[in-house]
Order: sequence, then structure tokens, then C-alpha cells
Amino acid sequence: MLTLIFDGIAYGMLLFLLSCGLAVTLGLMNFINLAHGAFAMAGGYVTVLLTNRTGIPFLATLPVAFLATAAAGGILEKLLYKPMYEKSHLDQVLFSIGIVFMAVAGVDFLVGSQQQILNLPDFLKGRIEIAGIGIGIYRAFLIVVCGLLATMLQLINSRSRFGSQLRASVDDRRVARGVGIQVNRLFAITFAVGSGLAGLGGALGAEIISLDPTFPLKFMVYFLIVVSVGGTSSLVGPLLASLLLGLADVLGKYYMPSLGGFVIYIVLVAVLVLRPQGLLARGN
Amino acid sequence: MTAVLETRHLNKTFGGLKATSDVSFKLERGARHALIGPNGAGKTTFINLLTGLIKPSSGDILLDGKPITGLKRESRVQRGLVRTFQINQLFGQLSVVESLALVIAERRGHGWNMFRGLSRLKGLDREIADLVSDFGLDTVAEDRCCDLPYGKQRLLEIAMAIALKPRVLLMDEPAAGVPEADRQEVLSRLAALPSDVSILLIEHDMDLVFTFASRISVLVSGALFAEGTSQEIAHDPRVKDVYLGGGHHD
Amino acid sequence: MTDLLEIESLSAGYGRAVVLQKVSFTLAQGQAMALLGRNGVGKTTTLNSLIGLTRFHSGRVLLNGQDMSRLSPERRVEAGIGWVPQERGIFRSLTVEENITASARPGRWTLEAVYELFPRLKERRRNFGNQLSGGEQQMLSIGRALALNPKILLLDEPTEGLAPIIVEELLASIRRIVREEGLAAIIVEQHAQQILAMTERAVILDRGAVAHSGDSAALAADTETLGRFLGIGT
Amino acid sequence: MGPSQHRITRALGRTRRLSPLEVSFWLLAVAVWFFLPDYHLILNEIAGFAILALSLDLILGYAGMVSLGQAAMYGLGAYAAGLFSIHVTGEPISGLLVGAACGALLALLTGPLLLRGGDLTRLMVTLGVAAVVMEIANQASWLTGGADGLRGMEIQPLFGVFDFDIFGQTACAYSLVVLFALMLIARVLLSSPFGYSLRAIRDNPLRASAVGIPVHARLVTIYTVSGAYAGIAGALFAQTQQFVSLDALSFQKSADGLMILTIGGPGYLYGGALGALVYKLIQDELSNLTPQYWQFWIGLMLVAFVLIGRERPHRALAALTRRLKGKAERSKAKEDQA
Amino acid sequence: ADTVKVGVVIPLTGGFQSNGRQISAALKTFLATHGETAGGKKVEFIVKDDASAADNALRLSQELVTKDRVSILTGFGNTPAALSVAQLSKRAKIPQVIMVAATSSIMDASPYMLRVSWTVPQMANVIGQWAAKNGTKKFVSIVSDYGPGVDAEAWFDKALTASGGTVAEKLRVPLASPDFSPFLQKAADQKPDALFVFVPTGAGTSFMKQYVERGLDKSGIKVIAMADVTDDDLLNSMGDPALGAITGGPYSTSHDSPENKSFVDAFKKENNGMRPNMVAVAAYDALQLIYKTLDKTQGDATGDTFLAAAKGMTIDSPRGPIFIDPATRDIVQNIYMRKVERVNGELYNTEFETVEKVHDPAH
Ligand SMILES: Nc1ncnc2c1ncn2[C@@H]1O[C@H](COP(=O)(O)OP(=O)(O)OP(=O)(O)O)[C@@H](O)[C@H]1O
Ligand SMILES: Nc1ncnc2c1ncn2[C@@H]1O[C@H](COP(=O)(O)OP(=O)(O)OP(=O)(O)O)[C@@H](O)[C@H]1O
Ligand SMILES: CC(C)C[C@H](N)C(=O)O
Ligand SMILES: [Mg+2]
Ligand SMILES: [Mg+2]
Repeated sequence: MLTLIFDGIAYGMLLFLLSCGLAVTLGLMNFINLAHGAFAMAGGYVTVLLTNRTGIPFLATLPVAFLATAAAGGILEKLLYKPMYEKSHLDQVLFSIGIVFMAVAGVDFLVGSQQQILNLPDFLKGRIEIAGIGIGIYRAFLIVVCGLLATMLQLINSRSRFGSQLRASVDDRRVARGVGIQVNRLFAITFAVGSGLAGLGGALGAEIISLDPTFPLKFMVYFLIVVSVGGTSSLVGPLLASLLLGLADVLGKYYMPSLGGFVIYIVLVAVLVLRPQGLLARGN
Repeated sequence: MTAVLETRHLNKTFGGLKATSDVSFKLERGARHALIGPNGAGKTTFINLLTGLIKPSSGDILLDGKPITGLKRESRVQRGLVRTFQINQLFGQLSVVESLALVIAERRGHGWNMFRGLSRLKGLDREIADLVSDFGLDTVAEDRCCDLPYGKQRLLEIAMAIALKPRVLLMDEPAAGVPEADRQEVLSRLAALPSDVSILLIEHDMDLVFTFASRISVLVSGALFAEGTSQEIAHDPRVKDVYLGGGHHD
Repeated sequence: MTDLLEIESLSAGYGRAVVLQKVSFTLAQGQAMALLGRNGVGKTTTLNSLIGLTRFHSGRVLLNGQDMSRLSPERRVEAGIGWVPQERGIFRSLTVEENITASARPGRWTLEAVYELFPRLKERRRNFGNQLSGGEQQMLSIGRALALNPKILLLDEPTEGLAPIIVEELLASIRRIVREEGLAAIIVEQHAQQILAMTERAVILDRGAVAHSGDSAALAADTETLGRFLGIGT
Repeated sequence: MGPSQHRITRALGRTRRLSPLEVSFWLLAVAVWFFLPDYHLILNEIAGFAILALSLDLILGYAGMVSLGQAAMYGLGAYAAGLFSIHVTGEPISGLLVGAACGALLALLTGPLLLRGGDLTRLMVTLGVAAVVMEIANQASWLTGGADGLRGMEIQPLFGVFDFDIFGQTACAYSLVVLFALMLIARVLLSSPFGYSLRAIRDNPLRASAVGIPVHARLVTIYTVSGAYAGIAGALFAQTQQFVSLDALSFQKSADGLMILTIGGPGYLYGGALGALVYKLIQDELSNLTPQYWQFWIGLMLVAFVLIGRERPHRALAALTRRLKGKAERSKAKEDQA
Repeated sequence: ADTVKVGVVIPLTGGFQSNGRQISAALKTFLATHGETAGGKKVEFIVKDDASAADNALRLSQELVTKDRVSILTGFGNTPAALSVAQLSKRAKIPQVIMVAATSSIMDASPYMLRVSWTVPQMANVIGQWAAKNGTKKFVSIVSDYGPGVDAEAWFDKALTASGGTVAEKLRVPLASPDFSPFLQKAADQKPDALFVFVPTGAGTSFMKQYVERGLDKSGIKVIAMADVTDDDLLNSMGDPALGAITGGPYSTSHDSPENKSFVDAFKKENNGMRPNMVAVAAYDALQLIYKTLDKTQGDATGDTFLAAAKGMTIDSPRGPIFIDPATRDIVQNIYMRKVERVNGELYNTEFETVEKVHDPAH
């Protein structure tokens, strides 16, 4: 039982890691960024290719994955994304789907369509027993990384002026500019950070979920579920949502295997019908 | 005279704040009644309660003596309880004519009609033409609401309520943003409404309030603070203190 | 003394439409100016153009002699413009306090100073922007502009929705601030007489062009002009 | 009638009249059917997607409800039509009606879940519902054939005369006629008071309720109609393909529908048809040219399309219509003078 | 005409693209080794991407038949794609040569269907019998929750129970599930001798990793799986976790025969050192079947002639001898039991036992 709960939390953390970039771009910036998965995939590929082909240690590739995708995000933002903020959600959907298609085919072309498999260093492999609970080392590692990340992000968002300026810009971009908020710079930085987080999530998740060019499409639904259940405009929401979904999924599959495929969707629909803005929503 | 609209011990709290506090209020048939009070006194909240936009924490609302507290918004409208909004609420993509047409169709009970064209409803064009010219919207009749200048939007906001032929009309600062010259127009439109239509007006423009209303209620911190004829209120020193200020000489 | 703000035959609009046609006026430090006109003549558009939110076509906008006509809104705020939009533009998912501090700049107008001017805001400081009454939103919008510590205030119908007692205080405060702190203000208003009484200068717009420009006191007495362009008094 | 009254009547009736552009659209469709038999198959598929997109347009373009779960109704319609042909009769028209009824029923039952929340909420709730329906179909393999797909459909000739040939001749004509009929119905529906009330709700639900429109009931109703449309699209597809698989219920299907509608432009009635036409033809052409990498070019086109401005083609079209109309009116005026 | 056109409908994009990739590599290899003529005619291949969706597979096949006038259809990366086209092949009398789809029943859907891949029961049945015979009796089965998975579960259970074993618990994993932990936990709780596993290619990697991470290998629970789990294409990068897994399947890259050696060499040469897996072999054999049959009919690809000639055809495939059963048009082949081992620093499915001439038990 306790092992199951641990697994649920770890799975939840994995979901959070994969989605927290989206929690930034969609949640905080209100940009329907379906291309989130493409950035996550990019991060995953950076890590896998670096560890497998050049032998750079896994941990050292993580910052590289973050920085590389953040840079890619920053550049794309300048070149392509910028005019998108003011367009409708449908435009954003279409645009970011276009990016996903390009990423999928692009990776297929550059690296090939086969699955990429990450090889972890030995100290992250295996499992230890603590008080009778079996704990996978890598999963524990994920939990720790994820906890740190979530705390940091939430502090930045809620405590700093950066956070309130960002939310102001999202509420009303025009007025925000009219009171002197540097909306463009703010969005560029945030988008780059969001992309970087996506990349980091992809890098950390590559061990558990399979990485191939269809990644951005295959897991898109999961990212969206986490962010919408969590509610936009904070990062604690998606974190809670990830934990809820992770636990529900693992426990559901264990105790009611026949409902396995339904659990996550039932949680999704139930939460959103009861709380249309997600678990945590600001204002109303 | 009898009360068309009445509240009994109406309360509404937001978190710790009592936005409406034990308000027992009567609106007489055919009344021209104004509701004034400092900013944040709870005037809009009161109207929101009456129209069902928010639910009261406790207390009752009666229309024609019958409780409507739990009724849906649209059912209240169908019973003749109509409002305008402090901040314009228009159908942005529809034109002025379309907005009015659909409102009238709805009033006449054609809302569920899925087959007859909106333009085929009898007498619709005549009614719209009248409204449009009454409110000075001729020049912009075919423009989309979101493209109208603010003042015209304000007029449409009111025209849409009038198009519903209300029995009780609740107006939240109808003159805000309307230039002085046009205020008289709005006012005369309101004055021309049948005398059995009861009007409750929220307004901060005292000239308008005093010309229009025969009775005034003052709301302060959610509670009824004073009520009386416009003369009484205009000279009530307590009202001067909390609301009118010294600059107002009447 | 040079003028703080100079506008030279400014033409601007939205998209392809040109709303303002060669609008010119100047404003000196310590002066307040009333901007009047019927609905839809371009008062809001004028203020929007000063803050940089319309499409600029031609002309010049000078602040302290520096041409701003091609600067972004952010830069203009930096240069000293404070703006109160007509629709208030309160950020709905920020609290009252955050609404003020998110964009605030250092200077005399601190959070506390704003609260002092509008005690009501202090009471409601934890409310989110969308949980405010109309008048409270108006106060907040003015407070937010003051907290930018601007050199010139652009107020688009600042008294709309405020209780008479607050209007009185507010206009008096603006008057005082402009005079004592050496600011300038452009105030768009529907109540001509009330605003003419507290400004030095007045401009009347008609269909996007300046129809009258001059001394406020003189205009207040000029019923003919008021009647012609604003439709009052006749 | 005063002149302004006349003007008002005209302004209100505008959406009900057939424009010359529309007439040429349908003439073109007929011409393609007669003269370009090679296009029958893809045209049939396009018509199916056009109906799916039209069903989405009813809720998104006119009532402002976005959905990523249209495949639930589409797929249900497809399975219903398929099962109906296996267990009851292979007569196509009745199968179509069964598909419509099932789609409508599902929409009616799930519609109330969509009444609260914004775009994202609705996207996700519909997506969740569709995922659950798909999972049910997967589990009920005794009925649906599960992941292998439903087999054994035999569709009888249309009206007992026109056999569904492998060249797609009958199928294509059948789909086009159904599309045409659904388009006409939608047009009538949308120019009615009911149709306008939907637009009012789309633009401002708060005000809509304040003028007496029962917002929730209207939304559930149009969602149900949209469900029927989607059900018909699914049934049509099942019948013309004589095969149904879980793909009909997949996220991909919903997403395709939304994408196609968005490309064509929601709120124009023809958006779905145009979107389906353009997207499918381009996709087909590209995937012939480069079967492995066509997605890249499609993606590039989407990005460029949005950057350039999705509304541009519509503005151009609108300008064209205006010019055509202007000409027609001018020549009419001339006639009147003569 | 002097050319025979062959339509190849495969998933080059979407969820089954790994199959499409192996097939197109096999096609390339085959053309390099066998040229473009058969039965005295030029053979022209037209490749279409069905994007892993059955609707597309059908429409493309129809177009291939009606517009491009192909005489033979082949490809079909999964069961729904194959089934959707069955009606067409039946009505237009077009031979449909299946390269991957593995559900038994598709052969009934059209009399012009020929299968050169394998069937799920063919493998599951052999695995079940072998397991019981070798003393592994108590199983927990973990399969993907879709048609082929359910088939595998049923046939394995049947074979195992018939030989005296038991399946203590049958677990079905949703196809899209990235995490196996609850299932593995549940399986471990039963303390079985081994797990029977069937998940599609890609998911096999995560499964094996999590199986090891959870320490199930150390607690002595073996993995006995369908060949898909230790796909030759991915096996090498799966690394240590895969070591020791026992699988049953029709082909291993390390199969020891001259045919296979030359096939693997040619394949690697044509495709940048890529390893062929069983999909590649099936595709290669499908092409061999098409060529050999055309040779026999002197280039006549008319449905009935082609089918008559193809029935009973034997081929010396890289996987060993295969045979098209004239009665069912389905493949008869050897099924090998294999174990993942490291050979010369690379991982392979090393064959250690052969069950010869296996028919599809479902027919
Ligand atoms: N959703 C809410 N949550 C919390 N407080 C609220 C909410 N809505 C309104 N309030 C508070 O309730 C009080 C009453 O607001 P209301 O809008 O009724 O005032 P009002 O009398 O209409 O004022 P004004 O004249 O400024 O429009 C205000 O102080 C406001 O901040
Ligand atoms: N965003 C916009 N896009 C296009 N035209 C606009 C836009 N905003 C305003 N206009 C047009 O510009 C003209 C001037 O409008 P503006 O809002 O400046 O008038 P105003 O004098 O402020 O009126 P009011 O007293 O109603 O606030 C109007 O004709 C209006 O229709
Ligand atoms: C890739 C394979 C698992 C596909 C499976 N053999 C099928 O027939 O659907
Ligand atoms: Mg109010
Ligand atoms: Mg204005």
C-alpha cells in the first residue's frame, strides 16, 4: 500500500515535470501552447543523445537540456510566437499544432523515427527499502527535483513583482503596456523559461516514458489534463493536480484494473464539472 | 399604491464583507425611485441580487407579492424584471439592429423558434426602427456593437432593456459616460415610458437624480441609511456628509 | 518656460481609419487642460495616441522637447506619462494592492500615499480586481496612474461612477497635485462646467479635429461655443 | 414602409439569402462529380469532414462553445450506423437517421457538463468524455470488435438502386447531397430567433440571460443538434467505407475537425467545407509527394497561415461578394429605370 | 501492360510509424537485392502513408485501385487497416498481402487476403505450451488492453492451462499508459513464477526497465513474453534490463542461416546499419511472395490467378522456411523460443528452441 502511494506520488511528479512548462506558457501566459510537447521532446532528445552518443553524464545533460530548449524557445518567441499572443485561442491552437507537426517530421528527418532509450547512471538505478517500503531511486530523485522546482517557481510567481506584472499583462495586454509594464520582455523571458522547463521535463521523463518523434502528440493530452485540472494562474494547482492524477491513476489501476483506462479521464471530467476553473483558481 | 418589487431582510456577504445588510425595501408600482450611496455601498450588489445574478445569503425577494428569490434570471426577465448594467454588456459581434431584433423576438416568445427567419417576424422592423431613431442610433444601425463609440454603446445598453418592455426597470448608472447633452435624451426616453413601469435608478449624477426621481433611498455600507422624497434627501445633512458633499447646493 | 507637452498636427487612428486629423495643442507644467467634445469625436483616441496605443500616421508628440511619437507605450510611461483609461482597465486577477504595485515607480506617490487619497482602496486591498464596485475600480485606476509618479496625467473621464463627495475631493486633489507638484493633466470630461472650473485651458474636439482651444474660464462663459460643440445650454 | 424600416428588414434578412458565391460553390461540386471521377473518393472524405466541421461550427462558431470531443458523437454515429446495418437493415437512409439520433442522445446527456467554465475547461471536458466513450467501445469488443474494428457491414444500394461502388461514385454523390441538406437546415436554423440567441450567448452570456434568454437550455439544445450532425457525419462515413474502427472515436478525429474548421473559419457556415477541401487536398498532395515528411510541410503551412492572418481569405471573399452584389444591384437598378 | 503496379499502404507517421519505418527499409533492401522485374514484367511500387488510421488506409487503397490501377495491395501496419481494406479487396478481386496485421480473423474477411507476417495466437500458443513444459506454471499475464493483447492473453491462457499451468491474474494495461508500476506491483503481490507480457514495440522498453527497477528480476519472477516486447530494432539500446527475458517469436536478427546472414547484411548496408526486426522480415517475405508468384504466373496479377499461384507457396525466408497454407492463405512458420543475451557486446534474442511448422491455432 505505502509503496503504491509512493509510486502514485512519483508518477504524479513525473506528470508535473512534464507539464510544468505548459503550466507556465498556458497557465500563466494564457497561451494555448500545444507545441509544449515539442519542447519537451527537444529536451528529451538533447539528454538522450548527449548521454548515449557523447557519454556526457546524465546529470550534466539536464542543465544543457534546459538551456538549449530555453534558447530555442526564446528564439522562436522572437521570430514566430510574438504576434500570436494577441490572436484568438483558435489561432494559437492552429499555430502551435503547426509547430508540432514540423517538430515531429523534423526530428524524424534529423534523428530518425526509432525510439530513443535513455541509460541512467548506476547510482540512479535500482531500488532501496526503507521501513518496508520499496522505493525506486530514480523515482525518489524525481520527487526531490520536482519539489524544489515547484517551490521555486511558485515563489517567483506569487511573491515577486515579476509574477504580478505577468498576470497583469495576461489580463489586459494593452492597458499593461499603457501603465509601463514591459510586456514584450516579460513574455519573452517567461516563454523561454517555460520552454526550458518543458525541455527539462522531457529530459527527466525520458527514462520512464518512451521518446520518439510522435512524443508531442502522444502525450499532449496528459499535459493538458494536468494544467486544466490544476487551474491556470498558479503553479501549485498543477502540482496538486499531478499528485491527484498520479495517485488516482496508480491506485485506480491497482484496485480496479478493469477501469484502468478510465480513471484519469473520470477525474478530469469530475474535477472540471465541479470546479470549472480547476483545483486552484485566482479570483473568480 | 402597492409594491411591485419588495425585499425582506435581504443579506449578502462576500467573505467577511457585508455588501448587503438586512435590506427591506419596497418599489411602488409606477415609481421613479433612485438608489444612491457612496462607492462600494452595495448598490450594484443589490441589483445583482434582485435580478438573480448572485444568490442572497438570506432574505427574500418578492415580485408582485410572490417570492422570486430562487428563480432563474431569465424567468425573472420573462416576468418583466429587467436591468441595465453599470459596465456595458453588449453582443459584440452583432449589429445594433440584430441585437434589438433578437431581444424583441425573445420578449415575444419566439426564442425557441428555429425555422422562421428573424426578419420575418411581424412588425419587428417597425419596432426596431422606432427604437433606433428614439435612441439616436440611426447612423450606426448596421454597425457591430463592438465598433460603436462608447456613448452609442451606452445608449444601446439602455435601448436593449427598453426593447424588453419591462414592468420593472433597474438601471445601474445609465448616464455614466453619456455627455450632458445626450443625458436629457436618455432621460426623456425614460420619462416617456408608460407610467405603470416602475423604475429603480442608480446614479451618481445628482442633477439627473433630482430631476428624475420622486423618491430616493440611500444605501451606506450595505444598509438602508435614509429614504424619502428628493427634497427630503437633498436637505438631509447626514446624506450630505456621507455622500453629497459640500459642493451640492439644491 | 517651454511647454511640457507639445502636440503638432497629430493624425492617428485605428487600422486604416484615421480618427484624429491634425490635432495640435500644447500644455505647460502646472497646468490642467479639459478635453471636451461629444461622443465619438476622438477624445479617447487623443489620449490613446499620447500613450502610444493607436496607429500613428503623422505629426509630432513632444514631451519636454523630446519626440515621443514613435516610442512604445512602455517607453512613454518611463518618460513620464500616467494614464487612466476610459474603461479603467483594472487587472482582474491582481489584488488591489498588486494592481498598484505591479507597475509602480519610485517617487512621492507610494502605496500609502494612494491609500491616503482613497481610504476605500485600503479597506479593499485584498480584493481581486473583478471584485470591486465600479467606483472602487475608478479609484484604483487613478491610484495606479499616480503610483507611476508621472509628469503628466491623462485622465479619461475620471469622475465617471464616483460619488459626488468623492468627485469633489478628487478634482480638488488633482488640482492641488498639478499645481503643487508641477505636473500637467489632460482631463476628458462630460461635465463641462464642473471641469472648466478647475482647469486653466480647454480644447474642444469635433470629428477628430480641434474645434476650439483656449482659456477655460472664457469658455465656461461662452455659451454659444459650448452650445454649438457640446449641445448644452441652448 | 419607411426607408429605414426597409433597410432594417434587409439587414436582418441578409444571412438567409443565397449569395452568388455559394451558388457557384455548389455548381462546382456538381461539376467535379460529373467531370472528375478520380476525385470522388477524396471528395467523399472531404464531405464527411465538412459535416464534422459543420457540426462543430454550430457550437463553436455560433454559440461559442469549443469542443475537442466531437469524435464521441461522430464515432457513436458511425458505430450505430454500422451495428444497425449488421443487425437490422443495410438500408442507408434509416442508418443515417439512427446515427443522428445516437449522436444527439449522447450530446443531450453530456451537454449539461459543458455549461460552466471557459474554453480550456470545455476543451478538456469534451476531450475527457470522448476518451471515456472510446474506452468503452474498446472494452465492449463483443459488440464493436474492439481495436480490430467493426466488421460485417453490408450497406444496401441507396434507394435500392445505386450500389456503393468501389469508385466512390455513389458515395460521393450521397455525401454531397447530405452535406447540402445539412447546410440548408443549418442556415435556416441560424437565421431564426433561436440562431440569433446563440450568437448573443456567444458574445455575452451574462447579457443574454439578462434579456431573458435561457442560456443553459439553449446551449444544450444546440449541442444536441450538433451531436446529431456529428452522428450523421460518422454514419455517413461508416456507410460509405463499410467499416468502422476506433479511429472514429479518437482524439485525432476531434482534433482534425477542430483544425479543419479553424482553417476554414468558424462562424461562416462554409468554413468547415472550405477548410476540409483545402486541408485534405493539400495533405493528400503532400503525402503523395513525401509520404514520410508531409507533416513538416503541412505544419509550415499552418504556421504561415496563422502568421499571415487567418481572416484574410474571408475578407477577400467578403469583398468579392460585396462587389458581385453591388454589380447585381446596380444592374437591377438600371433595369428598374428602363 | 508491361508493368505490374503494387500499392504499398503503410503507417509512415502516427502511432505505428515504427512499423512503417521497418517496412520501407525492407522495401529498399528488397529492391536492391531483387531488382524491379518479376515474371518478365516491371514491378512498380507506389508507397502511401496511412498515418496509422484505418480510414486513410481504405481511401488510399481505393484510390490506388481505381485511380492508379494497381493490381496488388500490400503493407497494412495494423489489424484495423488490413480489415478496412478487406471489402475492397474482395469486391475488386485484388490480392491483399499482409505485412504486419496479426489478428487471426482477418483472413476470413476477404478471399484475396494473404498473410506473410504471423498471428498472435500462433505465438501465444507456443509460448504457453513451452512454459508449462519447462516447469514455469504460475503466471500473471500483463497485456495491452486492445484486440491483439486480449487475443494473446486468451491463447496463452488456453495453452498454459491445457498443459497444467495457471494464470493467477490477468492484467490489462491501457494502451496509452506510460507507467506500469501499479500493474507490476499487483503482479508481484501474486508471487508468480513468471509474467506473460504482450505490449506493443515501444512500450516494451519501459516495461522491462520498470520490471527491473521494481526488483522483480531479483525476486525470481521471470518475464516470458511475445516477441514484440524485445523488438530487435530497439533491443540493443534497451540495455541490461532486457537481459534474460524469454520471448517467443518468428524471427530474430541473430537467426543462424545463410539466408538471414545475407538479408541482415544487405539490410544494414541499405539502411545505415539499422537492424531488421520481424516486421522487416515479414515485409521482405511479402515482397518475395509477390515476386515468386508473379514469376509463376508469368506476370499475371489477376486476383484469382495470383491467389491460386500464391497458395501453397514456400519460401526460404531469413526466418527459416515459411509456407502459405492453401486452405487458409495464412502463414505457416517456425516459432522460436529465444532469450536475450549479450553477444559480442550487443544484445540479441538468441534462439534456443524451435517449434516447427506452426499453423495459426485459431483456424
Ligand atoms: N465578488 C465579490 N467579492 C468580494 N467583494 C465584493 C465582490 N463584489 C463586490 N464586492 C464588494 O462589495 C461592495 C459593494 O459593491 P457594489 O458593486 O455593490 O457597490 P456599489 O454601491 O455599486 O458601488 P459603485 O457606486 O462604486 O458602483 C464593494 O466594497 C465591493 O468591493
Ligand atoms: N478600436 C477602435 N477601432 C476602430 N475605430 C475605433 C476604435 N475605437 C474608437 N474608434 C472610432 O474612433 C472614433 C473616436 O472614438 P473615441 O473613443 O476616441 O471617442 P470619444 O470622444 O472618446 O467618445 P466617448 O465620449 O464616447 O468616449 C469613433 O468614431 C469610434 O468609432
Ligand atoms: C504493431 C502490432 C502490435 C500491431 C498488431 N500486430 C496488429 O495487428 O494490430
Ligand atoms: Mg455599482
Ligand atoms: Mg472616450
